[in-house]
Amino acid sequence: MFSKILIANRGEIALRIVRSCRELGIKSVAVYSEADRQALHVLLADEKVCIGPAKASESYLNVANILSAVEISGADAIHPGYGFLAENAKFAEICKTHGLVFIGPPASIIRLMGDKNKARQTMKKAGLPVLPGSDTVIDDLSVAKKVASKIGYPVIIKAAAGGGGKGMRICRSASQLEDQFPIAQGEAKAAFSDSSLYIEKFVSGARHIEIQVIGDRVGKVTAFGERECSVQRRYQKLIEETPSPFIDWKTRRRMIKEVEDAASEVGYQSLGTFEFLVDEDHKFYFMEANARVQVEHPITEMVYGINLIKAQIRIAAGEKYAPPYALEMRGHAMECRINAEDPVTFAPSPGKIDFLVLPGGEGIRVDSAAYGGWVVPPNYDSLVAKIIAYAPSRELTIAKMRAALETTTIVGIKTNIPLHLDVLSDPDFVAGRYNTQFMEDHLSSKAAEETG
Amino acid sequence: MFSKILIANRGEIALRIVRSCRELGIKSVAVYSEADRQALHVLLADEKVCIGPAKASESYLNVANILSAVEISGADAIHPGYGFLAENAKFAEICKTHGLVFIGPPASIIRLMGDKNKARQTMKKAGLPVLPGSDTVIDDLSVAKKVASKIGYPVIIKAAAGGGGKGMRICRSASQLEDQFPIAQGEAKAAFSDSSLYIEKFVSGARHIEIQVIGDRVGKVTAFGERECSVQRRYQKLIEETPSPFIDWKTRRRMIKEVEDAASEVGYQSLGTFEFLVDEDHKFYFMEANARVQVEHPITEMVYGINLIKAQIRIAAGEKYAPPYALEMRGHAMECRINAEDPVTFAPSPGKIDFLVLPGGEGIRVDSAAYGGWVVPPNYDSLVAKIIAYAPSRELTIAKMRAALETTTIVGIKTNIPLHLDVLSDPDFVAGRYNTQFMEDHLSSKAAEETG
Amino acid sequence: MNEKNIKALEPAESAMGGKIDYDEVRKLVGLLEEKNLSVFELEVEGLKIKIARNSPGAAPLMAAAPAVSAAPETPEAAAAAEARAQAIEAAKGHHLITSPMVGTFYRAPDPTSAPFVDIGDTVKKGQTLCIIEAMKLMNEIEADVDGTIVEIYAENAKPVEYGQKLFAILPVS
Amino acid sequence: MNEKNIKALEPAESAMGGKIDYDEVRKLVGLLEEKNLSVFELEVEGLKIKIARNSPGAAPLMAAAPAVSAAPETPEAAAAAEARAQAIEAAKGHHLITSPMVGTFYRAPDPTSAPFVDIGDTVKKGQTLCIIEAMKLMNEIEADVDGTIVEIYAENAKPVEYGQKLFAILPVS
Repeated sequence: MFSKILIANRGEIALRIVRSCRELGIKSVAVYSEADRQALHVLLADEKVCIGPAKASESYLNVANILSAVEISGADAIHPGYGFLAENAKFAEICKTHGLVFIGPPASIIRLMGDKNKARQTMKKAGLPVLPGSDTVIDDLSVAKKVASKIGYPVIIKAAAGGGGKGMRICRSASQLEDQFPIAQGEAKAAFSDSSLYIEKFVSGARHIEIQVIGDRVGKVTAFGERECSVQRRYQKLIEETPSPFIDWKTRRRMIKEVEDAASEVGYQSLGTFEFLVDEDHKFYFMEANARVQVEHPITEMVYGINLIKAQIRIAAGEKYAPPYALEMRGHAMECRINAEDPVTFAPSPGKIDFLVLPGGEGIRVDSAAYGGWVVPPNYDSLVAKIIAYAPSRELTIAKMRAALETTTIVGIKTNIPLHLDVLSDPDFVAGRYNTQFMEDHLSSKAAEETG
Repeated sequence: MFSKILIANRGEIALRIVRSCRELGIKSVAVYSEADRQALHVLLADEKVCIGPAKASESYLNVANILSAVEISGADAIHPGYGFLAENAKFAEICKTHGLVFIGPPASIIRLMGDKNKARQTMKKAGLPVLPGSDTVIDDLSVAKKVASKIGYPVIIKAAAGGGGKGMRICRSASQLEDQFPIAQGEAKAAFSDSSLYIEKFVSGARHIEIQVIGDRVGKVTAFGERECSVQRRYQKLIEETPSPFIDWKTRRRMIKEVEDAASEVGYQSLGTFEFLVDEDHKFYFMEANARVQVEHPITEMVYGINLIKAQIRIAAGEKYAPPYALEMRGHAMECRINAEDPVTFAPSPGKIDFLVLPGGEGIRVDSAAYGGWVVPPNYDSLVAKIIAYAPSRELTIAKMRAALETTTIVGIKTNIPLHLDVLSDPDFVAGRYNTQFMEDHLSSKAAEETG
Repeated sequence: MNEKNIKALEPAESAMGGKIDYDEVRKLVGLLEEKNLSVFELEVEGLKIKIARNSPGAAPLMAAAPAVSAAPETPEAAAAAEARAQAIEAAKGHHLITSPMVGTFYRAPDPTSAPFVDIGDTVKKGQTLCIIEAMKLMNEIEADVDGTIVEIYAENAKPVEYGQKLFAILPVS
Repeated sequence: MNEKNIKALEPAESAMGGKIDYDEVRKLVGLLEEKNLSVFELEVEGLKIKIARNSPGAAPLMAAAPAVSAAPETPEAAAAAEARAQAIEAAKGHHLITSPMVGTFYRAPDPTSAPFVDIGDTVKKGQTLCIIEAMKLMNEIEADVDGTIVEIYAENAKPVEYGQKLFAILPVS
């Protein structure tokens, strides 16, 4: 086992890793930017090293300073969390050449999953269903049009290197494709320095459902019951739950089995998430795989009674994955992402938290690095807390989440709690009738109500 | 179902009930003393009524004001929590005559369990093993001596109306009994206005183990796997865990079965806890039953994935008890009671909490009405937070609890967190080798270390 | 009971002398509302102010969630006024009569009679000011100083808590 | 790295002018230790002081738990002194040279040579003050003002963080 892990991240996920290290008896080293001097992951880690100014490119993405921090602290492994360097294959390689364990998939897997089109082709070969689409990346509009007409409209164009919705465009006709293709290329270029796109059949009314996997070094891959992530606004997940109100046990069993087979096939190691579109007939199509721990991993932990980060660390140290008991889902879990933002305009709302009362008690889990008196810096993402509710049924979980959010008091910054409460009371959400279009519809009907 | 519940309590248990009411869609009414104006249960309840000055006898025990508060708020049920009026049979009766539902056992059950000697005799008849002892209460030393010599020394004398260790004395010989009997009578008289005592065989090296029950109005009693409560100091529980490291599944099954039978026999309703002494041969002896929810109920909730307070409210409203899934223990749960007290001298440490960071994340539950800026009043018990850790095994649970306590920051008051951390590192505790003598031994060996 | 009343805290902590600017208090209360604060502390020129409010969470937006239907019974403005009034009383040295029990407040012995007292009335120590009904019993509340009634806080036939302000009396000096 | 160092926070927040009483700072730091504070804020006469400390939980007692063995490498006294020194520098207007990277600090070009500079030395803008080794590269750190070295904070051959104070220079005025 490792003796000291450097955590190349910040916020709740860094704190999450600090806690897991403590439980495993491993020393933790926090790295932080000047803007995070008072961050909880820094205050609670065993050691800490300032690695640069607020700007992420000069601190959390500053590979030279991070590796120097490893050197001066004597850490023998790096946990990258999510975001920042988590899916940087080059960084994973550098770690290896420096004799450090990168706690994540091997660089080859990160590189494969980072190329969305290649990942899709590979997974198709490994047996996962994928949506009809281009088999190679497309750089040329005329090729795009040919492919699209063969697939049949509507289609969706996506950045090959992409993520987070950047470079994604839905086209319902050839003329829309003509308009959108160059825009998407420009966005992809700007966001990922790579204008390559690929084209897929667009499925309307689909759900965004993902399967968590964990693979160990002896080649065993374990997949878990689905997370339902369709409540998204502009491809940013807002509420996740497990099990999905939409997935029956047959579909679940099939998804788990097929993902385990495909992930084994490519030699998947460490934590990862296979994202699917599931259409109204319960047909599922592989979209992409994220080669890192996911923000919403806690809901899987709740229903299975496990700890994925600790398992990830153990596996990285060479242990086999041995679940503590038969892996069975019990109850229902839901996560609300509490962001420091205006609940109506979505404008970020950084600043000092003057007063804070987080929820607690039976069935409530809070993953947060916030504390009363802490200043939410304007430099990073706006996630201030993940509130996770767990109860025997979906209905009870929604009631519990509502009670938890109503009794959460965050003074000094605006948060999206009112938006969450609003969604949790939406009759369609309560009935489990939603897909990836839900938030857009919900927000526009609410806007109409208010102006009408 | 009730429309509005008045909570005749304070602190974490009042907040616990507020949360449960919210989840059930029931309005909650907080009552509070002037010392609790800023208490979280008051701030988070739907309504609130000040019922008197700080002194509990004039507020939380002020039946007239509490009933007036029911009247002006229009509540249709009262939840008494634990302590205060929870085991006051007379109060339960008054509620009934006022047409109010008292959320707890019927007055007759409270009265039966309140008389420790009668409870023991009744449970013996109902089939539970009890320690050899006096069959009736004893008011006279000569009778006491006769009974004691028949039972055989050592014996323990207890207040018939007792609880909390008051009036309890261990006597290893007739001469000790002669000395201790009048002292115990005096204590019992002072604490409970009743000097009646009874005598039992004293078992050394025994464990304090209890069984949670829930009985509904159709007469069905369900019992749960044991809580291990042997880590006590002066009969005050400090750390509780489930399952007990000492109890095998055979003993567990037998205890559950026998408690279910005995509790059904007496028509037990609502939540209750049957306390046992378990000797080194796994023989268990009924000691007493607590006719209320217990401080340590959360650990049972964690391993079973249930919510006892919500179940208690539903049952009080006439519902059958229907567990959400097959009742099976999964994993291991442990609770540390965090008190506002000096960890060495045990002197209470009320005052303002200047800064507070409670633990969180995977497997951690916090039941607390504390917040940063809150002033812990000197008028009531010193419990400021219950920290509950849950993990697949006892070993992992201890590691998790340690990590949680190490990262808990409470500034402004002293707490017993250092004492907890100390116990959690004691090799005997870690090995599960402990009984009700543990804390005494632990503290005296620690004191010896420090002076030695 | 569900009033969103804003209150200055424990007298010891809101030690307001002649220095206090009531416009400042009003601004604070406004801030409380705007920011949806529960508890608020401020220290100005050695003067510590702490204000608390009975609404955790974002009230206007929470109203959108049906489960949180508890609509304010009294407008926020009234609450602000109460905080101001309380500060003024404390500053002016008015003598406050508070409720010694939980019950229902009556200003007159029966619905057809005139109130025991009204604002501006001179009262003597021992004179009945109101009745509080609790447990079906009518409890007469008496003045404990000689003086003039300058404010009546409670409303006729409405519930009162223990310690709730009923009357302010300007004592005869 | 595991020093329990007590630091005045962001410069913007510890805007200490000539008014500050260093005995007061010392008292504050003492309070931090005594009360086991992590973060502490105080406002006196318009002056806001915020102090943070790297030890959540009760350090001396936590040492009893083997899992929390992280014993302080530098005594609390040194930490208190550092906080004081930092406040003094800010007040005196000394120019601070901080580390532009994470690495190992060397005062001399090699173990056998004399240090680049020592306290009291006059330095010119552009003059090498030290070397920071990072990623096996030796990076020379230069003075960016003319002046006199009045303090050397970092220890030879010890690690330094980004932004850590290395030298204080009294600029030529």
